[in-house]
Amino acid sequence: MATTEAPVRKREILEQAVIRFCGDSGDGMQITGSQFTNTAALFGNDLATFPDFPAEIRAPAGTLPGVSGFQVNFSSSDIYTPGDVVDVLIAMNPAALKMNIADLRPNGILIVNTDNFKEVDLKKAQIKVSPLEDHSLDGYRLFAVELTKLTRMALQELGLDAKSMDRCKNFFALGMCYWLYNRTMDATYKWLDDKFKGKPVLAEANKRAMRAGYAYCDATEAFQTSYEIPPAKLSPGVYRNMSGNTALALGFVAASQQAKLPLFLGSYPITPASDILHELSMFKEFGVVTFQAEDEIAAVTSAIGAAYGGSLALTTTSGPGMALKTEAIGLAIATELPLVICDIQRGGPSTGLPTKTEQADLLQALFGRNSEAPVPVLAASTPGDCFWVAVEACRIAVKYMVPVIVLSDGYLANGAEPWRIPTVDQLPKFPVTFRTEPEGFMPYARDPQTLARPWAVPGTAGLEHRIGGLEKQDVTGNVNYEPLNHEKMVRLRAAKVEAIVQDVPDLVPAGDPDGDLLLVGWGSTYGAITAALRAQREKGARIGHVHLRHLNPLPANMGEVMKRYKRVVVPEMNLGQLVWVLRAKYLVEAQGLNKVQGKPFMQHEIEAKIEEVLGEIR
Amino acid sequence: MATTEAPVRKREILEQAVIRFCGDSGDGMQITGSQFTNTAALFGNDLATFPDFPAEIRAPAGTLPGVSGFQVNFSSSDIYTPGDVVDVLIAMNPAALKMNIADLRPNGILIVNTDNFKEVDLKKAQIKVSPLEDHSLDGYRLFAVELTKLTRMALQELGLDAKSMDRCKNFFALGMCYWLYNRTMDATYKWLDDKFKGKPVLAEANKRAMRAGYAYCDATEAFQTSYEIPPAKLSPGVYRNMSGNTALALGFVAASQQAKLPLFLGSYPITPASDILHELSMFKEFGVVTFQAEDEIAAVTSAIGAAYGGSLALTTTSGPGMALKTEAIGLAIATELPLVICDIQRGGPSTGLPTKTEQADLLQALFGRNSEAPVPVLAASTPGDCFWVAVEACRIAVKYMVPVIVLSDGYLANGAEPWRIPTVDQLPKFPVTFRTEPEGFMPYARDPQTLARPWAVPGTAGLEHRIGGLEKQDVTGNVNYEPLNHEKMVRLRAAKVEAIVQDVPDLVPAGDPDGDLLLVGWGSTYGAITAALRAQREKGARIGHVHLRHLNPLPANMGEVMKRYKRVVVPEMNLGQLVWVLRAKYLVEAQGLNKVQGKPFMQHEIEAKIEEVLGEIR
Amino acid sequence: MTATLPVYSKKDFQTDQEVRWCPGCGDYAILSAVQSVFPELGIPREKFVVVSGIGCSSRFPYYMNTFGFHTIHGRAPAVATGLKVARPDLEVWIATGDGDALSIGGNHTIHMLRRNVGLKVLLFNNRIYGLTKGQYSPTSEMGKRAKSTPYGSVDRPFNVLSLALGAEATFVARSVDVFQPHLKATLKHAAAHRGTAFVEILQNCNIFNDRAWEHLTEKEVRDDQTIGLEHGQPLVFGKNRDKGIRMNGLDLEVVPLGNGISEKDLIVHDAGHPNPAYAFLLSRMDGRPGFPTPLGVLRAVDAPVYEDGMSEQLRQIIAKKGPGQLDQLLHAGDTWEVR
Amino acid sequence: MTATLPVYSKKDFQTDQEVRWCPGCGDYAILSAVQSVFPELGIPREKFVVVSGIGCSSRFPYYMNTFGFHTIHGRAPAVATGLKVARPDLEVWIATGDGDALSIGGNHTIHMLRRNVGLKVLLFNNRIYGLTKGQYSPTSEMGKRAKSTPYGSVDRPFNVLSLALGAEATFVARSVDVFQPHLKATLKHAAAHRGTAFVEILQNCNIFNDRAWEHLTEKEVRDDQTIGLEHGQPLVFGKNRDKGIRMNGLDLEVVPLGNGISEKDLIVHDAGHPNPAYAFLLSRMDGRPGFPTPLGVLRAVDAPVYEDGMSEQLRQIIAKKGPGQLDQLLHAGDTWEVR
Ligand SMILES: Cc1ncc(C[n+]2csc(CCOP(=O)(O)OP(=O)(O)O)c2C)c(N)n1
Ligand SMILES: Cc1ncc(C[n+]2csc(CCOP(=O)(O)OP(=O)(O)O)c2C)c(N)n1
Ligand code: SF4
Ligand code: SF4
Ligand SMILES: [Mg+2]
Ligand SMILES: [Mg+2]
Repeated sequence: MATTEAPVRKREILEQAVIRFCGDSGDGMQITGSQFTNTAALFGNDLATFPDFPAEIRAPAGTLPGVSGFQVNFSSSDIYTPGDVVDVLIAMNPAALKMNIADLRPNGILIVNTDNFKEVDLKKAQIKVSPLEDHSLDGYRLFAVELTKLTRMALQELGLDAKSMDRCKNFFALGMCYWLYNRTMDATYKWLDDKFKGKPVLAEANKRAMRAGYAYCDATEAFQTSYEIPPAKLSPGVYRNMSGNTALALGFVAASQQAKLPLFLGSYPITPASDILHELSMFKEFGVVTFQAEDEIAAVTSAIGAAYGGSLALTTTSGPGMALKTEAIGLAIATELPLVICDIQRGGPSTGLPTKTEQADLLQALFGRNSEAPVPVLAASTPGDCFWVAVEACRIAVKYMVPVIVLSDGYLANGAEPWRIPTVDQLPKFPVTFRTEPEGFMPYARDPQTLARPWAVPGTAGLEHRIGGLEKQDVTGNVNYEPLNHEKMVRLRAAKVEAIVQDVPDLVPAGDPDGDLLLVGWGSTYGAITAALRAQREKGARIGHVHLRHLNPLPANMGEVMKRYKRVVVPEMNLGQLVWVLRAKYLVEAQGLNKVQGKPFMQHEIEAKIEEVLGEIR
Repeated sequence: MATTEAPVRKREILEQAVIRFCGDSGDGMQITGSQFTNTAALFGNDLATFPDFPAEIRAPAGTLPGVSGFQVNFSSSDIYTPGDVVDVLIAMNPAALKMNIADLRPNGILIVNTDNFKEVDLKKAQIKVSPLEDHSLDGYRLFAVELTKLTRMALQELGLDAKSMDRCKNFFALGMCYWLYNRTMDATYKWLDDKFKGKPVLAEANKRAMRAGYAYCDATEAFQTSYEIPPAKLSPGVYRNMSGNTALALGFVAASQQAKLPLFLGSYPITPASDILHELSMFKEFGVVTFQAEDEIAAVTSAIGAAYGGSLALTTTSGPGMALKTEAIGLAIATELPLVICDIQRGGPSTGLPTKTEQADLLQALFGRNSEAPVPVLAASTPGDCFWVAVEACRIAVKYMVPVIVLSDGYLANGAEPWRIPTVDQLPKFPVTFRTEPEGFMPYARDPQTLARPWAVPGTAGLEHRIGGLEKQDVTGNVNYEPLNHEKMVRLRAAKVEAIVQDVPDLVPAGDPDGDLLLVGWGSTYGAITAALRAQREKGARIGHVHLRHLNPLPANMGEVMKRYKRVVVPEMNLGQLVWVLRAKYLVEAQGLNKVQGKPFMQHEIEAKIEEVLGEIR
Repeated sequence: MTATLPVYSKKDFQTDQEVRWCPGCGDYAILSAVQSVFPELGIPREKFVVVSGIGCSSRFPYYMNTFGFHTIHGRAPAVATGLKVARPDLEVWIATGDGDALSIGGNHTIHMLRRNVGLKVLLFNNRIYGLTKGQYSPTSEMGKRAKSTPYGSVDRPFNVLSLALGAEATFVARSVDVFQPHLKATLKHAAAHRGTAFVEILQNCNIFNDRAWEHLTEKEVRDDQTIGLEHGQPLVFGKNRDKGIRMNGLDLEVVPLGNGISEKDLIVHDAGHPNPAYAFLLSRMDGRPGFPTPLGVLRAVDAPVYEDGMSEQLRQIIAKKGPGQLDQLLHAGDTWEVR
Repeated sequence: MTATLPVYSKKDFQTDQEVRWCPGCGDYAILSAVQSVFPELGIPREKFVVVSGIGCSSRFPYYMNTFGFHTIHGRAPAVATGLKVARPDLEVWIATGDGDALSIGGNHTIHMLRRNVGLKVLLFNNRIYGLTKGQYSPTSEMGKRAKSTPYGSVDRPFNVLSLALGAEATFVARSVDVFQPHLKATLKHAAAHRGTAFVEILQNCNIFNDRAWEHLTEKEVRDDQTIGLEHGQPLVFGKNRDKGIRMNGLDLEVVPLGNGISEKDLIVHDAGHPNPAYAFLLSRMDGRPGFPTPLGVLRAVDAPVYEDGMSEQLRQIIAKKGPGQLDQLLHAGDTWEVR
């Protein structure tokens, strides 16, 4: 293949495109996808990603359970989801092709590594006849590329063994995609230099593979067209690409700075929450203490100990770990200590689907403790929003002296979007002052507005006092079993959580402020609902959307807003949990749109529901 | 005090009376109360009791937190509660008097041990002026008795030390009450002989003290009247006095016999559930295995192990322990193994009020697990009903291969009532057959009617298979992460629980079948609601009452029944949990009547609410 | 007993499930050893149950064609205890990891050992959390840089065997994934023990903690860095079997053989020593400069077995009182009749 | 340091709360000893925190006029670990029971010991669950008849000190509620230790397990049934100080003094012995016929302290990188600007 002038080909400008890389877990699809995403982000596209990988354990190479995928939607206009259908699918092996082909749009581009379509590969994927031969792919623009062979050829001078060479083939594919969308490889070059600091030959190998992929497209006439997707018109500011777990970690560091308290994280690893622990353990220069506990109970109770000592205390987990923390959350409620508990929801019940997403811990968050034990519950709606929810959770915790539950999920945790970096000035300030004055000190006296008790940390002379999980006497905090005192305290604790409504902004629906249908969402369904709302309004639907950040207490005008629409639909990745709460509280005939498949909603699924309900009204 | 002919005095026939014994925790009030109860029961009265004692730890003698009380309501007609007001109050010290006097009805009989009203005793009770002197007791019929002195006199020949003699003074008081209500002392004699088998002198001492109390009333003119309360007209049968925890224990033994499976209890002690463990550990001749585990998690997981092995498996606890079991309950749900989980609710949150009653774990029982993890939930309404609920829970668990939660509470656990003993024939039979046939065996194939999977216990040749907490493929039970399979399994698990409704009898309201107001209750509020309903209907109210044994699934006609009344009121010892469920599910404007004081409802509290609501309608 | 027992082969204990461990993982070797040993135990296949918690290692039951229960993280000992007490006729094996058994499951592990429940425990110690992708574990060395400790951990690790002995273990052994014959022999010893047989298996996680045991297992060093314990044999080790271990005051010392020091001076291994302090002393050789790491059975003594005690109590009481009569039970205590 | 420190008396550490233990409970004596020792430690009162779980013993904080936290059952070590790591300046003491620390809380206890967190642990061992009215505990003797075991328990108990040593404890001691001077001296030793100081206190529950320790504590037998360990002193005991303990092969033996056997032949107690196997050996004397039960400090060695390691890491990284700048952190990685 001599280097020649590239033939002149068409260049088309598109508004938006969806690429999905898929292959074996060992094929580096997550890295490939992240690199493409990063490049698109730096270029200024708006974007949304959806990494989807197998349960933690490695499946045998080439098999169906071993398939790992990464989808990115990048655009010159605002986008909200990783996309319902895929424009370009890169499939590194038959298993990946089998699992993903259904999502490729008719006539979409399909790049396949033919070197992996041998008899044995097909067998691992439980395929009898090669799809490359049985015409099942006729409806797509198939590009059958000997990716492995071409990569080896590109690297032959480097003296690497075959295995190491083959590890670079994902960069060949990446190079092809860079060509296809006219992107520079600079950011990926930089990343490779960084990543293989000690092993320059590996950096070089990957670069060469990538260039080879790029050149392959340039040189051959494989593609007749390349595409351009101009930068998006995002609001002005400095941006970075942000995933939900990183955003949470940064949000907590920011909150600790704004509260002027050291941050303490007690955690036990669990998918998909572990990365928050990993991230925070790197921020020691901010005085962040991360304690990897022996289990979730020690994780949360150590955080309670740290909160008692005056730290901004935090614990992070996912569903099964959340279940284990519930007794201790009751202790934080009874002792009225500030604490933030993050639940990165995943598929269940029990161990369930550890790497898949779900929104089914809402009722556990609201009610999953013995006795009357209400806590504020917040949920993040996009990866970047996780930052703001983290800050808000901490602010509420220290202002009201209360444990706060933050709900995120596997989709937010691993998904990414461009995030406008706030200046420090834009962050709320909430410096905490501990009680120091012994005169008149009562451990359970309350601030009249917030109902918060004083935070009186050990080491403060004259404030020696005892707290614990037994019922307390109002004001003094002494152990007390009197009937009326108990009722008073139960109601006070509930009233304190209710009082937070004073900090909850009223809802302002997106779309129509009144009309036929209101979509009520929470959490990671934000993108799909927003996209569906737009599309349906363009078709003339009179519909609105509110997305709840505060799930307890609910915004003051929640009930009133729902009344402005003829119908209320609540899309959730569960069997109907928020809808249950809305019905119980407001006696409104809200209906659920439920999907429990370990996968986020597609825009079209929500649109279909909207159309169905609107059809009923007409 | 020479023995003379007793002066002839009035004997009055009453329908019903309420006695409360109260004193220091060391004064034996629980025993005294139980003895009186037993005697009344054997006599044929209907009755209801309310033991109320301090948190587990012993408080210093004579202090307010050390006060222990036992109330019994006994009657010649049906009764449902221990009574709102007390007719006869026995107060062994100033602290007991102070804590209990408010409940004595005007002109009620008050027996006080004056020997305990010295300066030091008053001080311990934080009383300045003796109530015996300040006219504060003028509104009662006060009988100031030197109980300690009189008891010592009665025992002086026995050669006991002062301390041992003083321990008998509760029996002096008991003797007085036996005189007052014309009861024989036979049953108590027998009990004493049994209890002090090795120490006849102590049996004798207590008997003498009791006789002395009886004789004191006979000889002195202390009381002008004695009372008679004829036997109640209970339905025919053999009766015994039954407390809730004993009833549960017996119910589980009965269920294991009816299922023809060995019973396994994994438990960790916790008030007020421990007695179930204690009781069951005595029934080894029934092949009952009781395993005191290292914690609640081991308690429930050992039970899951036993269930897997083919036992009728059970775990018992209270709120904080329940919180710890939630993760494991998820495992039982995912593996679809039969298991019964008893939660004997107590005051919370956190450690809360360990010896007090509450009904605030309902939402935890329904929703307190990660992800979509529904389970059937049953609740017992009276101490004796605990037996039947235990049997029913086991029947459902093995029929549907599902974990079942049973809710009781501190009030049922320790309270007692006459219980008609069923013959073994009257018990449902549900012998279990394990799967043994290898041909066509699929671990997650389902019975079409119950949706239960087969119970295939280890040791069965040809049925070797693997189960676990990861999501499973429908039918095969293999680990599976496919989106549509997950949704199918989530819905199947929910459908299985819903299917139990086929075994739930339709509700038939007590009182009026339709009308102005329906009271919806669950659990231990049964007695108070029933009594209130009667009283109000006698006053002409058109009201009904349904009491839910099945809280999940709810009876099929639940919604329809509520519609027959203008108003729906749900009395609960929480801030409104069942009412929340009813509102969410049926969009019915049910309202709560809530009391969270660690104490059961009084009849008049419910009546007041009924009157209030009926007043609004008119 | 084995009269009607089918003759099993390794294959009979393999399932049709794809084994989902990383290529090169030490778990494969352990699986293979167990599948080789089970057919030799003379026990009907359906009597075996493998119980596990959560972790890479805890996937084990899926690959064993026996009854299997993949429970929840850390709880395998408790589930297995319930099962064994309810069904003493079963052979219950536990597969667990250093995180599963010693971090979240530490309490159940020590209580199982204390009670001496008749369970065989295979603890796959790779000194890392494999399944959650590489956090340090309670057996990781201090200073470990892992996902959650980018600057090195500050935790002192457990010595797995010391912990077990401190918890009253009656059978404590150690083997290595790659020492197949030794591993199989150790598993057979465990199988024969009554009570809890606790086996630590040093296992390589080639993805997240590769070469964790290389300093013991590499061909060149293994004879000097480990000592194979054999009951009744003196404590000799070294490539040339030229080193031994003897008591010196309150402690052990390593001595070169020869120069007047012979095997007679050495400790003769006594796995049945009634005092666990001896096995504890052996366990403390780990990582001590100059000392070898002990492999094999450190301790194997008889002690009351939990499920025996439970069953025996039932038997005795039924023998004494006769089998329970439900009717009598319901009528116990004071009763009265209403007509 | 104590220049401005008020002179405290026992009274300063008493609260106005009524002490709610049963009359005659051994907890009173322990409370009194602690209230006597705290004033002598030269530490400002507000620096003390007493953390407990749930149980009779765990009521302890209410009676100490210091900061106090009565947490939930079994979790005191974890709460205290979080507190101590966050606030190394505080003196954090734990009051716990045999059920609280060893049954439900067993895992936190062993991990606290492993990490060597700077906490003082007072484990009130009454061999029973007091607060829940008398079930057997993990330290109850086999065959115990209690509320939940009317026919006798079939559980083998933990040896508290062996368990702690197996979990890498750096300070292990034992004292008795009724031996006040010994108890106070032991508490002072514990106070001086850096790392986890673990003290088992034999305590009488006169209501549910009366006389559990009588066989050791009764005046007539105590000198023969116990041995007071003192660092640097030979292991001599007996009413007439006429018995001693020496090594015999792999084990200890009790020997009468005289007849050619003198103190020189005995073990000289070395609480600082680097090998915990020595202390473990001592711990195994419990309940062995003819052997005394050891009291005093079995082990006290220096080892890395958890919160030191944590703080040091923060210090080093801040020294190297400078204190974190939020703005920089938010802008880390690739960024781009939209105008
Ligand atoms: C309650 C709960 N907490 C946390 C997890 C996440 N988790 C799964 S396995 C594991 C640790 C596995 O380590 P180990 O037991 O050493 O097994 P390995 O993978 O190394 O074989 C963790 C933390 C979980 N599944 N459940
Ligand atoms: C989660 C939970 N489980 C069970 C209990 C009940 N409980 C309270 S204290 C206790 C045992 C106390 O025994 P121990 O620690 O020995 O203390 P002691 O009362 O003997 O001093 C138990 C089981 C509880 N409070 N919380
Ligand atoms: S992560 Fe490690 S332990 Fe887990 S399967 Fe892979 S190599 Fe084995
Ligand atoms: S029950 Fe026992 S341990 Fe508890 S206070 Fe009473 S005597 Fe002490
Ligand atoms: Mg591991
Ligand atoms: Mg105790």
